[in-house]
Amino acid sequence: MLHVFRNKPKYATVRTTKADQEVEANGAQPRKNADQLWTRCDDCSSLIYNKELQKNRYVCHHCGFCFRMSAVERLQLLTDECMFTPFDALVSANPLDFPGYPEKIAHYQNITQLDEAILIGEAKIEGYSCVLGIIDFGFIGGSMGSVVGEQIARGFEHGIAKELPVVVVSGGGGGARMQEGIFSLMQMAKTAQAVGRFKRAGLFYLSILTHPTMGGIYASFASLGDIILAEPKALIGFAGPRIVAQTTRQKLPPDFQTAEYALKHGMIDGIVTRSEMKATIGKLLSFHL
Amino acid sequence: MLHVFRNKPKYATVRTTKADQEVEANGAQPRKNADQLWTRCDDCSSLIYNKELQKNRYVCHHCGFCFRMSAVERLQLLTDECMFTPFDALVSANPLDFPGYPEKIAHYQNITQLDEAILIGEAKIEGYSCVLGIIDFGFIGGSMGSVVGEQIARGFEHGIAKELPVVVVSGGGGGARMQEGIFSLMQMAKTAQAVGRFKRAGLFYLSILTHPTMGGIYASFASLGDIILAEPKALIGFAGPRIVAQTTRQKLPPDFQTAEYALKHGMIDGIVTRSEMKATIGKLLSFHL
Amino acid sequence: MPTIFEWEKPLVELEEKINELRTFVYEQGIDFRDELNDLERKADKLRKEIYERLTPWQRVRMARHPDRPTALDYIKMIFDDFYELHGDRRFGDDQAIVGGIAILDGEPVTVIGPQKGRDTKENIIRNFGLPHPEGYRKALRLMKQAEQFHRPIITLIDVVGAYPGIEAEQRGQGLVIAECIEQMSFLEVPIVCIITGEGGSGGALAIGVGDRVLMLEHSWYSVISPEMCATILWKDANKAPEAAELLKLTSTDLLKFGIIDDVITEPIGGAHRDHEGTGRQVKAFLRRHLSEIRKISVDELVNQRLERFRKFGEFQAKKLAETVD
Amino acid sequence: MPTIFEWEKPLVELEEKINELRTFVYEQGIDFRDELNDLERKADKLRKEIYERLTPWQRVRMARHPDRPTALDYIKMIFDDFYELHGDRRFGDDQAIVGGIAILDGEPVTVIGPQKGRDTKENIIRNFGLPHPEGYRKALRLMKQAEQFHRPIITLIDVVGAYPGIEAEQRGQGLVIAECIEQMSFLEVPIVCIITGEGGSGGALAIGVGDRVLMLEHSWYSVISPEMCATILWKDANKAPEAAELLKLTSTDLLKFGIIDDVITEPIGGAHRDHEGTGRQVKAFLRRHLSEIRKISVDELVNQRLERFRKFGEFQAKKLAETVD
Ligand SMILES: [Zn+2]
Ligand SMILES: [Zn+2]
Repeated sequence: MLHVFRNKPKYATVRTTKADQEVEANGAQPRKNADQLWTRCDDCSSLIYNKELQKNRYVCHHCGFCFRMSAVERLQLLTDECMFTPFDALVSANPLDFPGYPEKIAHYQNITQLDEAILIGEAKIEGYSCVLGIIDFGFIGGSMGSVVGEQIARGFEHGIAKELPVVVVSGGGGGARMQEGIFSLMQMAKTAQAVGRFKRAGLFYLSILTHPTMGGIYASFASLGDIILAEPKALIGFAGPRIVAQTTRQKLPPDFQTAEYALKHGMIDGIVTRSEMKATIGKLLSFHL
Repeated sequence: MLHVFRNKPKYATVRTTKADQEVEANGAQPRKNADQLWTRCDDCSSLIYNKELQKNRYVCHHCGFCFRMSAVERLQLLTDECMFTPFDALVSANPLDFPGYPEKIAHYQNITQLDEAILIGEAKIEGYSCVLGIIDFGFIGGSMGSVVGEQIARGFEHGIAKELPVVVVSGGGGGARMQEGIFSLMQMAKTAQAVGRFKRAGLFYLSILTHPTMGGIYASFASLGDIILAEPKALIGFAGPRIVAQTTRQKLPPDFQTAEYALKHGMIDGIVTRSEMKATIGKLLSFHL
Repeated sequence: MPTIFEWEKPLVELEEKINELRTFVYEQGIDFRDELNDLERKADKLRKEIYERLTPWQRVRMARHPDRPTALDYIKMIFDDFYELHGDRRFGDDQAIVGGIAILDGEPVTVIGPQKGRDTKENIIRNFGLPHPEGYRKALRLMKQAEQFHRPIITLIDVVGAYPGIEAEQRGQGLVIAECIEQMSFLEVPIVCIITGEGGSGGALAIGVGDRVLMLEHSWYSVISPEMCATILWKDANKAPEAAELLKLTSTDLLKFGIIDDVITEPIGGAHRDHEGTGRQVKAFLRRHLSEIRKISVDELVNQRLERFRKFGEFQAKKLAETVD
Repeated sequence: MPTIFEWEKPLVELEEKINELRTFVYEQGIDFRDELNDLERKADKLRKEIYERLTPWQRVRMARHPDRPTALDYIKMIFDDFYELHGDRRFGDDQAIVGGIAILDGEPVTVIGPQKGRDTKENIIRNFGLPHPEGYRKALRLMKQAEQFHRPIITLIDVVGAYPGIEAEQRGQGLVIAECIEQMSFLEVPIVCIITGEGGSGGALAIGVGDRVLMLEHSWYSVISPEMCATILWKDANKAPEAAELLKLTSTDLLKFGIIDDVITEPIGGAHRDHEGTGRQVKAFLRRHLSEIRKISVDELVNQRLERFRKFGEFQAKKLAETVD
């Protein structure tokens, strides 16, 4: 296995208001000013010293809210000494000739140092080999275009070929990559079918939902896990809360579409704190050898 | 096929209050007095001339409520010229040595002229051959003991052997035959498994729920139909309404556990009036040749 | 009052004129044959001009025309018999999706489709054709049942999207869509999906995984509605026409992309102007495609279905130079 | 304050006396060895006398003892590891039923059981261990998952019945019980069901269709609770003791009938008096039965399971004479 990352991640991501997650998110927010030393927790409004936040794996130590992490940070968190062999890199085309889309891709490649919104490959977690895919919210809101769909499909196919379990850490704002139009929608079918084939091969798929997992990602591979876990307070749902509020003209419940809400309503198997996530994945992999 | 009935049914059945259906019902109420010419509709309280009621297939012409029918009357209603070959008759044993049980059986055999709470055999409906089972509420509330369970199981086995669809008209007050204790409970497993085997053989099971279908009958074969139909206003549920009211100390919704309630809550495919039942069964059988 | 689009107005005026003239001819017995022929030629020309160069946005609006046939309209027009089945056996019976067994050329098929209302009252019952999770669970139940009895499945798709409501989210709208897509993919019966009006995102795809996916000429199918796309891009839903252009959501585009297999041409002027004609067209296309896929073994059918969706997507391998740097 | 049954009182008093004497010996250093031995012999004799001739009703009451081990207690005592899984993926997570993956002798198994609370607060959360339909749907989901991964299933049954509530009826309590029974019957994995306390009717059978059905000594299993039976027979729930007699609901009766395969003996005085001892017993019985059925091929296992339930029931063919007359 290779240690694939030359650069340490430069940027941490912060959660902004619920409203802006719904529409296209701007992804990772580089903290440009050196004097911007503090971050305000979106959930409890505490001010947290950035270094403290980073040391605490971007978890608010006041309320337990899990800030977004980049895929690389997540990889460092979950894998054994970053043991990870990535799949061949793929980059987006522009199937609809959508104006400005190639530039947008280039921009986010530059910011995130990723090729696309997913990091995927073979990994070791707590000694167990698996396919590990991680969606990076920082890349156009973690949305699923052709590349994410293809890589997810390849992930499950790789799992079938090598008889490995698959772990996917999802986290996408709106789910779909609007700029790829119908091709983005078709990735829902492609990935759901890949999961279907994988399950029919008798293999184990662990889906982990992080803040936020919405739309087309939630409505395809992310909600098809044999076991589904979530980070505390992660936003999980199909329609964005703003759209729901607009459509229904009702006040949303305070915990609407949180991980806790999903658990209460039977949609996920459990909520796992960031610090226990790796050990929990390891345990569940050990249950499915 | 044989015309198996020597005696025309002597007695019509009337619905009593909801409360007494729950506990053990007394079955068919013979109208002993010749001067008792009227029956009060339980649903709309109209007084109906008995002859009128019989002519109208025991349906209240004011509100459409379907009074209980004996199994023989139901058979006459549904089959082509009563074309019906019954299975070998079985009679109850007394596995728990329950005091008074044999006498009770004898009493109801005498009243209903049936061997047990079920009439089952091969029948012709609208030209289509099928296995037809009919529960008779008049026989100890249409409850399921070993005989009903065995006959239902045989019905599905006969269906498998002869590749025939199965139609069961259910209607049992409390579902279980208390006097057979655990053996009664086991009939739920036996009949549900018979349905399971039948379905896995690719055959068609049409379940028809009549007033009332409750408890162990509802919670086994009756709710496992590929298609489930009900008569208007039939009481359908697991726990009796009185028990629900006692347990929850809440006022029950006015349509609680009616066929209409079951339809609204997604539990049945449709409500079919008594006069349209035969034609509907015929159509659905024709869809599954 | 029937809805008349602004681009239809010259045509409608001309047609009215023709009708007036006809009445006049009939009532007065004067021979205006030449004038009538002339006007009708004009009308034909105008029809062609209007309907051949409809913009994507105009086609979206036609797909939404209140008089466009609904699922139950098509069912009545296409099939010889139909018995509606209800309920998801878990929570409710969602009237925004109808489904049941129908007879096509003497053979039973399972038909499923979102159902819009014709008036306000019906639209409230039908929730404007926006399904809740129990609607999709009913659809899935009926699809599984179709598989059990080896009946082909036909879905008639006309849905803006899965309902974005509090209770819908509570009961797992996203999860049920994923389940529908996944399970529909592996059903061992032929499946024909027909987008008859609106094909809105996951709510349409949930019943859109077929061996053949057909689209009526003036229907749309997209990952996002033009209005929502415009809101995201320009914070202005009124720019939906421009978004409709960008999204490539018409039957013409989607046929070119290979996303759909065939375009069902509508009678000139659109489905809403001629239900019966549209019904005949849909029936003819359905028959042809269904008879083709009925010939394929189910194993092969499922394989082809999976391959079909597997290949959707456009991307490139990363250039080696970049990988090395 | 621990619950003490009236028939336990002489024993409890004797045990207290013994303890007092022991304390006295310890504190004062006086030798009462003979007296102590004598008292302990008496206590042993009393225990035997009491617990060997418990009436069915007394055993029902022991099955309901508030200190009796619950599902989660057994899980902790029997298994090396456990990860609880939640939700039915449709409506909710019913805390009246717990389930998850556990490790037994290094091998994963799926464990499911209704969960009673230990105090009022927990009992409210757990709905007194009375499941709603979503609880049974969770159980079914976990059982299907166990089948997918070839894990044996162990159910720990202690439930008065499925909850008879308005919402429970609304969401199909009867239907879900039927589905559980039917689908459990065909699962291609070994299933051991252990009735640890109350086995109340359909709500118990819904998770009670196993290759082996075991019962703790002082548990009951019946089509109806003694109270309800008494109400129906004599319109008097206070006659439950008589009804308990009639219903033949003890492990002794049910073993004789062949309804269950084995009786797990409890430590003298009952499970509530010795959790650890009970846990060891349950584990030993579970291990033995599970290892036996693990040796059987799954096809054969399902066949045997179906045959097992197929034969339950007592009846006679109608005598010919009767048929003729
Ligand atoms: Zn915080
Ligand atoms: Zn009436």
